[in-house]
Amino acid sequence: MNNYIVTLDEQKHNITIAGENEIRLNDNPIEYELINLSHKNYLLRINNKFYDVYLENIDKEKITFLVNGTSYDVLIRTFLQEKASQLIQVQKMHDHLTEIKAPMPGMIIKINKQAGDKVEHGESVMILEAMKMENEVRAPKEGIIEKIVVNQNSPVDKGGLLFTIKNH
Amino acid sequence: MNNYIVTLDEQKHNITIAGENEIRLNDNPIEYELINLSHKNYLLRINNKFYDVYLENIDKEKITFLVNGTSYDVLIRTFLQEKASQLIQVQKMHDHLTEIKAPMPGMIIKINKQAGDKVEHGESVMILEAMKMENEVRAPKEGIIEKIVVNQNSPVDKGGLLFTIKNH
Amino acid sequence: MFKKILIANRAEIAVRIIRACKELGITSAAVYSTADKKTLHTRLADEAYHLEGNTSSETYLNKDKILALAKEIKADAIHPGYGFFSENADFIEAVEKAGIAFIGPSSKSVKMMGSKTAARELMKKHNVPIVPGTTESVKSIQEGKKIAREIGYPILLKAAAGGGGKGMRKIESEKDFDSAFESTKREALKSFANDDVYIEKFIDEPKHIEVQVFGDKRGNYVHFFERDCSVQRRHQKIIEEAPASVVDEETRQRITTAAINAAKACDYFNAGTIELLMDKNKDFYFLEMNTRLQVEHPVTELITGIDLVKEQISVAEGNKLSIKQDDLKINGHAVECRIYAEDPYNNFLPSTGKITKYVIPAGAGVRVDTGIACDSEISMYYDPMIAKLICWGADRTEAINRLTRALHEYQIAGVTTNIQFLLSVLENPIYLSGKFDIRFIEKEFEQLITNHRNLEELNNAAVIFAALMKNSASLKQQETKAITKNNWPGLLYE
Amino acid sequence: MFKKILIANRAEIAVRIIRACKELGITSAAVYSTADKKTLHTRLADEAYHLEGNTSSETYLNKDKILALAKEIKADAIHPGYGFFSENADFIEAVEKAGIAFIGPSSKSVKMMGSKTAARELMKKHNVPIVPGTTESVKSIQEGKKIAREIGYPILLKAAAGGGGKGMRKIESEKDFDSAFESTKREALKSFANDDVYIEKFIDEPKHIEVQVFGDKRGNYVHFFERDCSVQRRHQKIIEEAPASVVDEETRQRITTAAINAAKACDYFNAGTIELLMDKNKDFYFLEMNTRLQVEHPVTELITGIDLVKEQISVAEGNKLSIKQDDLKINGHAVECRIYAEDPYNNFLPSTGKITKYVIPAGAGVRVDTGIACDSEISMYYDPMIAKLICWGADRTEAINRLTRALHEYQIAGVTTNIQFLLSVLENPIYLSGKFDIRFIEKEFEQLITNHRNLEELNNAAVIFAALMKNSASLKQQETKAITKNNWPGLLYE
Repeated sequence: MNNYIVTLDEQKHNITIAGENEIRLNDNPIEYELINLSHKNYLLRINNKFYDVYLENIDKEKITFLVNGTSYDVLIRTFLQEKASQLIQVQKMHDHLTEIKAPMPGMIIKINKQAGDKVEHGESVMILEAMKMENEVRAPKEGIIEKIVVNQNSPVDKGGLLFTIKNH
Repeated sequence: MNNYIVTLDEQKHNITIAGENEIRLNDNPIEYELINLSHKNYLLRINNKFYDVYLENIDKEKITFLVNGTSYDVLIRTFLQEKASQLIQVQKMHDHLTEIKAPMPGMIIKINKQAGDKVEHGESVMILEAMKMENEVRAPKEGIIEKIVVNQNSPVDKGGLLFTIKNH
Repeated sequence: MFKKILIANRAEIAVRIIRACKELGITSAAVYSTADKKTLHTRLADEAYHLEGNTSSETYLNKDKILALAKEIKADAIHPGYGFFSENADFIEAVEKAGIAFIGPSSKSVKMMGSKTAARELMKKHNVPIVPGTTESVKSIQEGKKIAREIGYPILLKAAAGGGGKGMRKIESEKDFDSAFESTKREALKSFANDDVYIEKFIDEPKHIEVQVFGDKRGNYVHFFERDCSVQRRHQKIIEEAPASVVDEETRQRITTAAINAAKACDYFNAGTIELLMDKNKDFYFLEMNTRLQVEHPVTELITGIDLVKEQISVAEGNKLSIKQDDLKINGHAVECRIYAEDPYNNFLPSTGKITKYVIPAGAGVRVDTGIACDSEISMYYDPMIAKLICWGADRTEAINRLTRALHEYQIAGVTTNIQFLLSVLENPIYLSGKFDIRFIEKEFEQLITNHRNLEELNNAAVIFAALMKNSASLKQQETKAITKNNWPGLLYE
Repeated sequence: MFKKILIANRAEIAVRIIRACKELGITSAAVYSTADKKTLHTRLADEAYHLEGNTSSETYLNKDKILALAKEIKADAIHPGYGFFSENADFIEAVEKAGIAFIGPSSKSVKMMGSKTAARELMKKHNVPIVPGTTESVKSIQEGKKIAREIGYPILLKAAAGGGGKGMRKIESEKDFDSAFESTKREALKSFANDDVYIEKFIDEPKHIEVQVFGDKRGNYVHFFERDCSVQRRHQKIIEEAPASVVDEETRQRITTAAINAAKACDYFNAGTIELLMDKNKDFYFLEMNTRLQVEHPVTELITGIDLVKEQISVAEGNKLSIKQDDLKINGHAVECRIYAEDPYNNFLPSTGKITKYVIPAGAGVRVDTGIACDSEISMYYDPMIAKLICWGADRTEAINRLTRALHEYQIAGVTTNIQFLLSVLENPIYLSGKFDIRFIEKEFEQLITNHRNLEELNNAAVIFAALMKNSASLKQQETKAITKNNWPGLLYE
């Protein structure tokens, strides 16, 4: 139960919590101390070095936090969760649909393509305006626009689906 | 129910909350807006001026907070509470016992008086050491030491009773 | 002496001006859009007035509202900051006509320099070298293509009323001309209410060097030396410094003389900046004049000891310049980093959100000009700059080392920032050598982004922290399960 | 070049030294007591080592532990900060013997100056004027009373090993002698492990002026001009500035020459300060030499551009001084305020607690040297200084106006602070005139404390906020009551 796989920048780390002040990181024993300063603020000591940690968000498999001001966004799973997610990953490989989402909130001010159009990798599909800058939303791979779910001059939220590309 | 007496630096202010954006302060109508930024942090707008407020503590009749960095410690009562407290005040006037409490945590390193001793106003009764400084604890009025409740070389908490003086 | 100044701007620069007002005993009156209610300038100002809405045109670019407000609250003067109305001659003229002092140049000077094409013409006449290209706006795609073909690709398409890196596009070849033309015009119209564009020859690998000039209303001029602002991404400066390490005394003499001449050519008063491109032979070309305070003015303040905002206010009051050229000396070195809410690893895409933790660095040689506080929001409506971090050192090395030290102390949660990227720049050998040009980031990009998070120790701490959090969350859930028998399927694999 | 420095100190000054190390690329190793786990220096250091316990003698004054640690972690040098071991000749000697560099003077110089009585004797010999009084320690109450009678009351009773305002008492008349003598000896023993005391004539209304000196190990000396540290409460400085506005060029010449002579008299190297009392005729008397970095060193850094901590490290490495006297010039003016956790309205009683909100000021000319961060604790074990706020200005007025502006931006919750009191000082006419002496606070006290909270507007905001909070709490309780029917007697009168 206290065995975890942490994925950071696509690298996996194996962690075992061995006691109140001992942890094993990829099998190396490390002495630590965790102090809860206040809501969401922690001091983490690892051997003879303190880190100032701010917990931004924690959900089932994702933890977002700052360590000494550097932001981290890691995946964390128990061994069982990790195994299950690997199975799902294999499943997804068969699925060729790519969803393109809004990277930030803004306004769609121009749409250059329509469903059924062929697009090259890097080709501009629409223009998202945010903070007075026009940002071209480009196709992340070549393929065919399956559908466009936004309209010109309509606002979009961050993470909102813009369009999908299927392989051809 | 939305009528309050706020006591600040011994001055009393009469406040009526007249609506979501209107208050009457000593009968003058004032437009306000209160925004809760995050836990304990508020922005208070009064007419055309914003104040950065941090709520430190709130209990039945006492609220401690910072307004633009200036700390406030106010008494607040409904009209009924105010009336009741005035009655209690009158009661206390008959009672001549004065309690002297530790103004900060520290160590009692010397006691110069004992129960039954006569003390002058300003006379040193004991020495409280804190932060490497010796602080003389003096009699706030003349009278007779009724009792001393601490011992030499014993630590005291902030607000802990040290001794009492009765009138003679 | 002004009694009240209305600050027609927001965030960092509004805060900068409010602080100067407070130090001078002048009442500061701020304005804020609905989205900016929690921004720092709103809280710090002596008075803050709401401008309904969020778009610039409803709020910070709403001439009628701002003028009416200035009159209503009896402001003696308006400070426009940078951007927004700062270089808008119509606005300045309206302010002048209302009998309110504009803290900046005259509308006439702004007009002369505001049209980049007219300014190029004016400089040409006064023998200040300009970049080859048009001195009139381009009327059509056809005309543009023709000119571009003549001077040769790559070219730059620029908004005639533009500035600050906005409304500018590099065009590599003719096939990109159409969409770039349309897009630049659209952006220009939105940002500057004017869609004139012009063409400049793209000068390869120049440095962006600029000279801070200052004039009073009595015809006196000084310069405050130069700045090197060549570290740019998306045509916007992100690291600036003063003095420029490549500028020797002889070059300094040449560029500052040209800058003063340029200012005189348009009867300039108040703070202004002559932007130059400088090639490897230290030949320089007039790029444009910014007829306002620059974002990067603090580096100049740190090496001269002059508070430029206070000097602006004093000159607007009609006073003589407080210093003479001979009394000005360069003292040490200063470097500024712009902290943006953006993701350098994803094409510098702006990031929005509520700032949930905000710890600024401090200590010797560190200056922070911030626009936000904890619980402020970075919204999609405005420029995503969070703050400027400026460090002074006895020499360039000390300034950079302090900046590095201070960037490591900065803590910002709630948005993605460019802090790690800035740190990569500050340790890049080309940056350290001083021999970088305006394409530095573009050219070194791969290097700059792979450098990030090379701290194994920090990563280990992160990994350990994550595991400890997950573990304590699991323990809590197990406790809950034990009590409620709630078999939430989310814990299926545990 | 040192690779690792052990910092045998805590809080603000430890942070100051850690930052210098980071800027120099030297590994910083901190120590912390149990109570200091959440203090800022612990978090910022590259390495932090726990010293069990909380009292100074268990931790920051534990010679054996600190020396053993320095050897264990292979520190090349120890920086003592101020206080604690900084002027402890035994400690310095032990460090020297262990083959570790001490960042400060030799034990020999410290010994010569450490005994205030011997130092007075030495200065007398070198024709540096001293305050009338004993040059040997007072053996008994009887002897002391006899001497006091001779030189005349009021007198000062001072710890021979003392400094920093601790272990010092003014005696107005003979009847107070006994208790003051005992108490001073007790405090001296505890603070300096030496209960020798001596007597000085009490000089009426002098200024406290001090000269920053610096020597290298090759016999070169410079001074960094003077500071005025006359604003004191309980014999401790709370506001310091550089240069001293009362010191003219001629006086500066005299006091800096005397200061360099004093340093030479004890073969001094590294940073040191010659403290002087200056009377109204600008006659001055040697008070003591502080053989260490001073709390108020930042004001000198700001007017000279020299990082004194880096210079200390460089000199300790055996390097020549990095500057020559002729290259040093006074640039502008700097003023420092010490932010204490204390209650000026209750005899400056220290305040302890957890810091629950901490917002530091920023912007042009502002430097914050802080020892804490949010969630740190001010404990009863150590000096209750929270931070130093230092502002630079082109002149004294600008520096003071910036300090006032910045103090208004400071937000500290969890302890009582002296910020309001400092603001009162900064607007006091005598303070502003520059003509204050070391009894300024004592004399102006009534004025200084009645000035506080004269802001009706702020008070109104406070009163309104309190009512709104009470109202919303009442509403919540009513809701709860409605649901639970819980008639809590605490709401009896509602």
